[in-house]
Amino acid sequence: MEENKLDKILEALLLASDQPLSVEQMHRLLSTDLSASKADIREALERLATSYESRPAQLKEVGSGFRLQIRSEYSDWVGRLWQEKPPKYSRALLETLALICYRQPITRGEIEEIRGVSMSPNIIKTLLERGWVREIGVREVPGRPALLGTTPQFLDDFSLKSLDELPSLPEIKDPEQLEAALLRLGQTAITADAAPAQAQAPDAPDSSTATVH
Amino acid sequence: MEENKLDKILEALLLASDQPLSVEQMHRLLSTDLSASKADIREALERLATSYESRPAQLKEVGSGFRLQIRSEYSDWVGRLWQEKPPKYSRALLETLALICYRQPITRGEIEEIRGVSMSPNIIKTLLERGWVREIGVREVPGRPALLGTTPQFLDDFSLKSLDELPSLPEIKDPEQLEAALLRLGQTAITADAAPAQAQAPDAPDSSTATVH
Amino acid sequence: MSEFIEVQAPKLPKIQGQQMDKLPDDLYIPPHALEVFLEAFEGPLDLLLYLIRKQNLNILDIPLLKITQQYMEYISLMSTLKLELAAEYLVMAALLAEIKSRLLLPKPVEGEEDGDDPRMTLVRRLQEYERFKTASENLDQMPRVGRDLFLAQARPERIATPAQTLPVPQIRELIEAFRDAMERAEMFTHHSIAREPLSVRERMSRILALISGGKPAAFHELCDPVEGRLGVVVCLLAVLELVKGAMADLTQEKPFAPLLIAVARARQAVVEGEGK
Repeated sequence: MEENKLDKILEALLLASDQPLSVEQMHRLLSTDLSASKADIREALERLATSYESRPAQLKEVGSGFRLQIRSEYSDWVGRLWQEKPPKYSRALLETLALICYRQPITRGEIEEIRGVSMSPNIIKTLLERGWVREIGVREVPGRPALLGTTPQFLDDFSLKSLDELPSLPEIKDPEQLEAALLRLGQTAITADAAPAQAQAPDAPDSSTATVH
Repeated sequence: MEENKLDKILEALLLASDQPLSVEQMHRLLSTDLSASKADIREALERLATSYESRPAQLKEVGSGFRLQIRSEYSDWVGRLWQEKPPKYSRALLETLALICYRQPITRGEIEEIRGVSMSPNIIKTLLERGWVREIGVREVPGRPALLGTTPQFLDDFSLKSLDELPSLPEIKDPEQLEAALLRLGQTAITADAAPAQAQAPDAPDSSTATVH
Repeated sequence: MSEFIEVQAPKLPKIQGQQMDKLPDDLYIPPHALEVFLEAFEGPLDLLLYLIRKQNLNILDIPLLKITQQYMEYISLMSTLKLELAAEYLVMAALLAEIKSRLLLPKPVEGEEDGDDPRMTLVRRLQEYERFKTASENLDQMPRVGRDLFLAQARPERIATPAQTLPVPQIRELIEAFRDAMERAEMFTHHSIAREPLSVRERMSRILALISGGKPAAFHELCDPVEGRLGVVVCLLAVLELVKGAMADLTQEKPFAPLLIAVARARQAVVEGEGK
C-alpha cells in the first residue's frame, strides 16, 4: 500500500519534471513527509520501470538522474508535432535573445533580474542549439555564472553586419525613430525562412501554434 | 493489434506535446500512415483514459483539445519541483480578466466603467502576453476601441472545456428589493446602527495582503 | 490603481541628499501608511464597498450619510497630506457630496423620478462591481496550470526535426521584445538606462571568446588596425568594462611589459556587474 503510494508519487514527479531527477533530489523532495529511504526510492523506480514496459514511454537513467522518455520507435510520430507548424517564439525567448544581444556579455541571473522573472533552462538551451548565442566566459563572482553573448551566426541570420546597426534604446522608445530604424534595416526583406505566420503582432499569440521556449 | 498501436502512438503524442491536441490535429498527424478515422481516434482516447485510471496522470479534455495532466492529489508533491512560486496576479488584473470572461466582447472603456477606475495599460498587456486574452475586433464607435475576449489558451490554463464551465456570475439582488432599499436609504441617514445583519455578501477585502501582479 | 502593489517598510525621505533618520515627531500618520492603505483598493467603488462591508452592512441598507462621511474623511486626509490621489476618488467624492445634499434637503414634492437618481445609480454600480469582484475571486481560486495543475510530459531522447528549422524572428520582434523588457525593468528600478554603444558590448563578447581558450591576449592583438582610432577606443572601453565586470583580468608580467587580457581568476572581493 505504502509502496504503491511511493510509486505513484515518483511517477507523478517524473512525468511533471522537465529535467531528469536524481535519487537524491527525489529523496529530498519526499523526505519531509514520506519516510522513504533512498533504497526504497531505488526499488520503487525498478517497479516503475517494469510497469512501463508495455507503454510508449520508458524510464531511463541518464547522467543527471532518471527521466521518463518516449521510446525511440515513436520518435518519428512525435517529430511530426514539431514539423506540422512553424514554431512561434515565446515572449520569454525573444526577450532573452534581445537582452543577450543588447546587453552582452550578460549572465542568466542578470537577464532574470531585468525581466523580473526566473527563466526556464530550455530558453538558453534553444538559443545555444540554434547557434545564436554562446557562452563566452564566466563572471568571477560567487557561483561563477556563465556569460552569454551572440554569435557570428546570429548576425548572419538576422542579416546584420554588426550589432551597431541595431537602433539604440532611446531610438527604440520613440515610435517614429523606431520605424525609421527598421526601414533602414530593410525590415521588409528578412531571411527567406521567416514564415509569414511570424508577421502577426507579437501581442496576439495564436494559441494554436506550438511555442518554442 | 492495430488498436493497440494507435493507442500507443496517441499516448506518445499526448505525452510529447506541450499543448493540448485536438482530435483533428491527431487525425492530421496520423492520417498519412495510419488509416485511422476521427471516430477511431475518439475510441482510442476513451481506452487511453481508462488505462490511465489507476495512474497518477489523467487524460483531460480542455478548450483546445486533449492533454495528459497530473492528478490534482499529487499537485502538492509536484509543485515542489519548482523553486520559484507561480505568479500571483493583482486584483486589478483578476477583476479585468473576470470582466473579459463574463462580458466578452468588451472594450477597455467598458471595463473601466464597471470597475470605476482607469486601468494601467500593463494589465491588458500582461493578459495579452499571458495569452489569456486577445483582441477580437473593434467596436464601431468613435475611437474604434478594441474588443477583448478570452482565448483557447485561457480555457486550457484554467482547465475548462468551454466558457460554459465557468461558475455562473453571482446574481444581482432582486430589483424590487433594491427599490425598497432606496426608499429606506434616505431615512436611515445617520442612524447606522439600525442595520440588520441580513444576507451578507462576501467579506470585505483583506487589505493587508500584499500582491505583486 | 497601482498595478504593482508592494507593501514595504516606509522609505524615509531624503532631504538635500541627506537621509533622514526619522520622521518629524509632529507628523503622527506616516503618509506611506495611508498610501499603502489606499493602494489596497481598486478604486473608489472598492473603497466604498469596503467601508460598507466593514460595518457588516448590506449594500441595500447603506447608511449613506455615514459612509459618505467616512469616505470624505479618507479623501480629505489624503489631500491634507498632499498625496496624489487618482481622479476617480475625487469624482466619487463629488457624487457622494451631491447625494448627501439631496438627502438633507426636504424632499421635492413633484418631478422626483428615479430616472437619474444618483443614489440608485450608485447602488447599481456598487452591486455590479461587487459581482465581478466576487467572480474574480472565484476565478483566482480555480485550479490553474502551472500553479495547481501540472502537465504530464515525456519527450523522445531525440526529436527528429533539427533545431535549424527554427525560423528567424523579425528584427522588429527582437527590438520590441528588448524595449518591452527594458520598460518593465525601468518600472521596477525607476531609473533609465543611458545610451551605450552596442559596438562595445559586441567587442566584449569577441574578446571573451578569444581569451576563453585560456591563453591571454595582448591588447594590440584585440584591435584590428583597419578599424582605425575608433576601433581602438571601442576595444579599450570593452576591456575596461570586462575588467570592471569581473569577466576578465588585466595583467602585466613586469613594468612596461605589454598588458595582457586574460580569463578572470577567482577574486576575493565581490564585484557586481553594472546596472545594479
